[in-house]
Amino acid sequence: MKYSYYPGCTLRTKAKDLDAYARASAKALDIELIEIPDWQCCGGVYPLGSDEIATKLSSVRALNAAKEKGQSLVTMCSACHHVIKRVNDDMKNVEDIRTRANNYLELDKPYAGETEVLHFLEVLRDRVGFDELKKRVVNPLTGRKVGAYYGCLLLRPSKLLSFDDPENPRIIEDFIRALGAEPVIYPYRNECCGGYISLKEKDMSKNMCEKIMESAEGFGAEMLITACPLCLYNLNKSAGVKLPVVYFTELLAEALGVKEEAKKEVQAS
Amino acid sequence: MPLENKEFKPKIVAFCCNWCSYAGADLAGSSRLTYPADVKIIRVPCSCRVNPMFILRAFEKGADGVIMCGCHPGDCHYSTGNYYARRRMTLLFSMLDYIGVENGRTRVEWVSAAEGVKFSETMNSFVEKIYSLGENVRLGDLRCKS
Amino acid sequence: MQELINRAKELLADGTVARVLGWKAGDLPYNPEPAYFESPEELKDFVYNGFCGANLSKYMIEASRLEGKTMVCLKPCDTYSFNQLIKEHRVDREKAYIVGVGCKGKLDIERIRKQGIKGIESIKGAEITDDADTLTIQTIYGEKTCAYADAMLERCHVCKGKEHMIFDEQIGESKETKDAERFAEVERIEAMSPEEKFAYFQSELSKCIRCNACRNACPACSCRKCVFDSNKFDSSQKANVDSFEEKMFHIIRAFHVAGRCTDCGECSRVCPQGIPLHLFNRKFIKDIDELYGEYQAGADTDSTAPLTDYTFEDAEPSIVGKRG
Amino acid sequence: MQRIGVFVCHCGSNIAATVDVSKVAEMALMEPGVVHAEDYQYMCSEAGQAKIAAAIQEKGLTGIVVCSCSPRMHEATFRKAAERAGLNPYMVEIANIREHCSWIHKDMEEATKKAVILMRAAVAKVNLNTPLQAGESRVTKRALVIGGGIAGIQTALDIADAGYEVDIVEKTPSIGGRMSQLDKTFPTLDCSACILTPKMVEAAAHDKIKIYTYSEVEKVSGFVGDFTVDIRKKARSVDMNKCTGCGVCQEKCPSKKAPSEFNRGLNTRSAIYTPFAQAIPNVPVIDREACIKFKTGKCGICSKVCQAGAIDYEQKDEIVTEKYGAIVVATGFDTIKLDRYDEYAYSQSKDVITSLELERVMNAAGPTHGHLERLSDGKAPKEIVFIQCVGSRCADDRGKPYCSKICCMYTAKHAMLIRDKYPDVNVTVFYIDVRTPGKNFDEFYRRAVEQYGVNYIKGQVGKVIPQPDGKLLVQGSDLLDNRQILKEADMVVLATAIEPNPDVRKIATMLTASIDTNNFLTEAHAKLRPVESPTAGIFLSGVCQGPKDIPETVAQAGAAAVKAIGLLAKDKLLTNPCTAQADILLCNGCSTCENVCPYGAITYEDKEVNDHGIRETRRVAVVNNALCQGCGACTVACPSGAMDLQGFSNRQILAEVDAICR
Amino acid sequence: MNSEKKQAEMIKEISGVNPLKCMKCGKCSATCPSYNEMDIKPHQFVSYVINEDIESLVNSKSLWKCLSCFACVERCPRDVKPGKLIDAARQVVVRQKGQDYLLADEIPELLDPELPQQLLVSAFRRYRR
Repeated sequence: MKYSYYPGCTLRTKAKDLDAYARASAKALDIELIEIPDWQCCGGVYPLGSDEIATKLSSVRALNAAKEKGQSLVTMCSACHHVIKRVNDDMKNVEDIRTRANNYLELDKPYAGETEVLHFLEVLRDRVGFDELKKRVVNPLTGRKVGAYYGCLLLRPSKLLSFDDPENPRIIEDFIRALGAEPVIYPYRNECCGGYISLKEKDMSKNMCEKIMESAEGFGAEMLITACPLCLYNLNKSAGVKLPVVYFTELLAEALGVKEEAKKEVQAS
Repeated sequence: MPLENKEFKPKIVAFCCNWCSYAGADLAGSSRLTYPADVKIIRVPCSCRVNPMFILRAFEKGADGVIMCGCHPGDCHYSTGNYYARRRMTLLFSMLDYIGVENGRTRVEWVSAAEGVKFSETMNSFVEKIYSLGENVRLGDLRCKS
Repeated sequence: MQELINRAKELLADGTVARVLGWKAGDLPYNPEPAYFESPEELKDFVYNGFCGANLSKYMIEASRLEGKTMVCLKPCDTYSFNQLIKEHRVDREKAYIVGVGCKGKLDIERIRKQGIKGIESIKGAEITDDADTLTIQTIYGEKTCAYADAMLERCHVCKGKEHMIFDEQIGESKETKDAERFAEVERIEAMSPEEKFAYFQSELSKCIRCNACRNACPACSCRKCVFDSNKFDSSQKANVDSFEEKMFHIIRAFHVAGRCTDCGECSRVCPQGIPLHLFNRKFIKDIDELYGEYQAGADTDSTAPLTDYTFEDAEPSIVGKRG
Repeated sequence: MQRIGVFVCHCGSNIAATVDVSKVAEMALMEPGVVHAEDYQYMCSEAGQAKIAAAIQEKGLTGIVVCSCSPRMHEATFRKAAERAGLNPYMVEIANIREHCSWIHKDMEEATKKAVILMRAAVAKVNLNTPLQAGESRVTKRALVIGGGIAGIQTALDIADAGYEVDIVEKTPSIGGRMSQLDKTFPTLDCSACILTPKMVEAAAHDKIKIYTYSEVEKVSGFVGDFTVDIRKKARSVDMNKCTGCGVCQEKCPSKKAPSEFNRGLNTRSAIYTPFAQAIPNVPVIDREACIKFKTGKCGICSKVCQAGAIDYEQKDEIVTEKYGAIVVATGFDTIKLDRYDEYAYSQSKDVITSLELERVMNAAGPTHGHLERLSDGKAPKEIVFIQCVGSRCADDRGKPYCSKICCMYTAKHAMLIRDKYPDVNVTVFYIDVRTPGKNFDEFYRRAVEQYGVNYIKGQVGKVIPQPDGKLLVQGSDLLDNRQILKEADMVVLATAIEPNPDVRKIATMLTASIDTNNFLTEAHAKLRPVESPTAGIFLSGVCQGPKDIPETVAQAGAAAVKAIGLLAKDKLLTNPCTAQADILLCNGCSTCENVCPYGAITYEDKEVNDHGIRETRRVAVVNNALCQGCGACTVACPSGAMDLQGFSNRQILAEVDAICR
Repeated sequence: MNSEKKQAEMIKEISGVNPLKCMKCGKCSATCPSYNEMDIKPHQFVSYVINEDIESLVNSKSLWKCLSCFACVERCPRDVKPGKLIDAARQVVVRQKGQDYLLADEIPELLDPELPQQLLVSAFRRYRR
């Protein structure tokens, strides 16, 4: 299984571990993640203005690079996934954006949303299959009570992202189960952590994260996993209860027995 | 609606089946949903009553667009009429396109008795399309090259 | 040819058939015409060569009403038409003794003429038994040659195959002569702009003199009375005036045979004005194949015709604009 | 040449305000064949019709054109008027200058021009009209009611009381429908079973009513007055004639894990079961999916304990074919699935329930024996929150665009009943609007507020958040106080949108009855023919036509019955003479038309024809006028033009085309 | 067209929202995690756009309290999506020169060692032109 891979800015800086654990796990699962050359930051939030083109071009470049290789584009960070998937939808369905972006980029062949954008979790669910993943686990995380934290970016708007049921998602729970751990379902797993508001309104975000943490703890979670570096940052700043929060790939690497080597790599870089 | 050519008043014939689309047109009327007066409706019992000869005749006599409306597939009052009509019209329109009558001048739309809004929207967009295409070739001239 | 004549004599003699439907020599070396033969003596005029393009299936509509069986000579592609007529209850299978005759492609005198060969006196190499792939043509200007394939009818370049779809016995070898794409010309026209399309067909159809040769030759155009001869559609004026019939004849004719036309090519073959009328029928065939699945009229006698059939998921007519 | 009269209607100002009617009449006189033209205020009025009659007689008209409203509105009126004046009714054509002209155009000049063209087309058509004679067809004096809920039962009772045979086909093992699942009914709080059960019994005992339960309509053919219907009687595995309804089999059945449909899956039932105690017929069925005998071949306990020997494992589905003159659809509704509304935690918490589930919880025969308790832990709730409009009035594809109509009232009913029986329980209702149009309805709702202290909050709920302690945190809006509310509740009840029974689409297709985008059956006229389908002989009863409550359903059921009775009371029906006709001289005998006829109305015969002196026998098409419904599919399939449609002939339609494109 | 009307049209165009579809159920406000921080509540966005009172909308605190979490967009039963309206209003503001909500000078003091890149780029996109 070969995929084009878009790591995103944070995975090269503060979230190196999200990336390193993902790569190590992918290798263990015989998934080849081929980083697309010269990728640029997606911008973190989807540019909403229908008249904005420049801010969507970095995503289009990445999508086109994958198209040229004939591969699906895999993302790891929730924000990158959200942005790239939605830009891709624009390129496919919004004629005006498609025309203007193509005029701007002057590609050999115009890009029209041909690339399939997959979050790594979707690769695990739909390509590898959680049953197969379960078979590949060498260190089952038996007895661990893990809460999935989805946040907003992976799920909404659900029609565009078509990732999972936006109100009752199960993909990360199934993932946790596949690793041998016990998923803890709590109602705040799809509520916002505050997102970028935490830059200027730190208290708002802290209070929101506290609700999330309290709810998760109340339902028996011992730790939370997430796919988003910003969620991780915000959750760690929660005002009250503090459960450990790690990236889902860390748990995956651990279960697949490749955590230590990946860790070394992170520390070395 | 763009009126590039103010002189141009297209002739548009709409064939509507009695049970769904004619009733849909009635509903558009009773809901006061406007569409251009260029559209004239001919009532037929079912879309399967529409003989390609009627459509060719319209084009021969100078129609700029012909639209046929019927019940939605699966909802035909006569069970299957619109299925036959669908195939006939697909082939006819393809042939018309082939001899130089732009595809935009022919259309089939399924409109139920409850879809007054759709009827008026359909007619508006069809008329707009005909305006953008301008006057039709005279199919009557097909065998009269000067 | 002799084998055919011998067999015909046998069948006439033992009473299996009351007559033979074949071709007899015309006044020129390249225009044999369909003919009935009712006795061994008459058979001396029987010919079968590369110029016997005429599809005899349609004659069987009349022959089915005659007393006794008719031995009919059908080339592989003619058998499709015969099947189609059976399907439409127009011919009586029991009244026909079908001899599937061999065919290695039929010739088109116009193609020979187009190569600058004029003043033709005789042609060698057109006999069906001859394996030569060259025609030797004696003209008043001397002897000329022409490759057999270059003289073939358009329809033979897109040959449907050498199998007879229906027969009682087969006489003679057949050869598949396909060397061109069946829909290439249709595709060329499809790619034109609307103005070019209209200009093209206007230019072709303006040649039409409404002689009805196409209608008379077409095995699918077998109506007792054509709509253009009845008053059912206000379409029966004969004079070449501003009437419905004159303008729309070919389009309507093509529509009436859509899903029934076997693509036998007789319409184009017999047109004295050389209008490529088969391009209408073939357009419908191409659309039917693409939209409703491959369908060959006359390949059998019991399949449902595309225009009397449907599926819930059929393409919407808007597909015409979307196919680009 | 025809002598045509043209009558232009003002329709008050409906037409005359935008169409210059006198101009239309004036222009009409220039059309070929037109010998008389006039305009009048209301052509459909008695005076208007008298004008038409007078002109027919005085001017010897052979055809008339009425330029007025849609032919769907008054074609019949004008045809009758013409007939009374001695003109063949099929010599009347309507130019629709109201719905298709005056109502949709604003510019007088433009509208008048169009009206003139529409008039011309109609005149051109009438010029080619020929007098037609309606045929007759017989009426089978028996009605079929599809669906055995309150709508179906009431319709059947009314038809039977008028003296006609009527059959009810009900899909489930018992009649009773949704109403049998309800505890109390608004606005009088009668016990639902107390008022429904007597009707069920009456239907079962009525000598004119035959009930097929556990049965479905499989195939419908024919037409008004003469339908032929195949009914599939699903294998009950119990002999209806032998069973005494003692109930021992259900008691002894070891397989008791099947979810009870009647109790909305809130508890379980045995594999051999009657849905509820008052079921009619009181004969159980074996659910073969759940039955151990059917799954493994072992068991057979029910057979052993049945003293009547009624158990029959070998029983097979049976097809019964019956003839009917009229068919009433009463297929009812279900609540929508809530999978896509998980912000209300329906699939995450047992204490979030639908209102219909609450009916079962409050019912003495329900899973909690009528005690109001939480389904998760059986504890008595202290705080209950109701959420209205769950899935109703939704513009997105999760829910339904319409108002479900009954929820405001049943929510008020539930709130009131709870406050009445459990005064210590607090009840809060989140609403968007409270809609109570109906006799004594608003008074009912006000009582809930004023007398019973139900707390109504205007605003929708955003999320129901289950708490670790089992409580439910309801996060909602209070739009009037402009605040966000967090309310802790023990139970949340969702007023779930209703939708037509999903089977109705299949049934509508069989009946060729039209259906709207929401799967409600379409009525022939939204105001004037609300209980008839546009398809003749098909009538609508209950929610299959649109959301309605019990009193409305019963009223409509009666109306549908009256319409059906009106049909059954006739001995003969006039058939539509606009049928296909084959010109045997032109017919090729190719069978193409036969292949596209949906009614099997075309057959081929060897007929002797006289073709201009030549006599011969030919295979030609013959149309059965009683079967032909006049769709015209054959006319286009026929390559020779031998097949034509009376009333919509090729030449008539071409004349209209010509008139429009002139 | 006056400038408020123009801005209202612009907001409708950028957001792709037809505010007239709103049935005033308040589900957006019931959903919003920032509700208590907002002066103009999510369900009110709609009427501000309909009434073309864009001045109040762009000067509201709410503009900067919305998290773009799309919960209201997801749950809105009428396909109105107030979150998109507020996003569009924010666009209208940040596109005007000198209207940035986040100034370059204030950034250093907002930083901390763990702060991910993503936060900065996102905030920049949302708050600045």
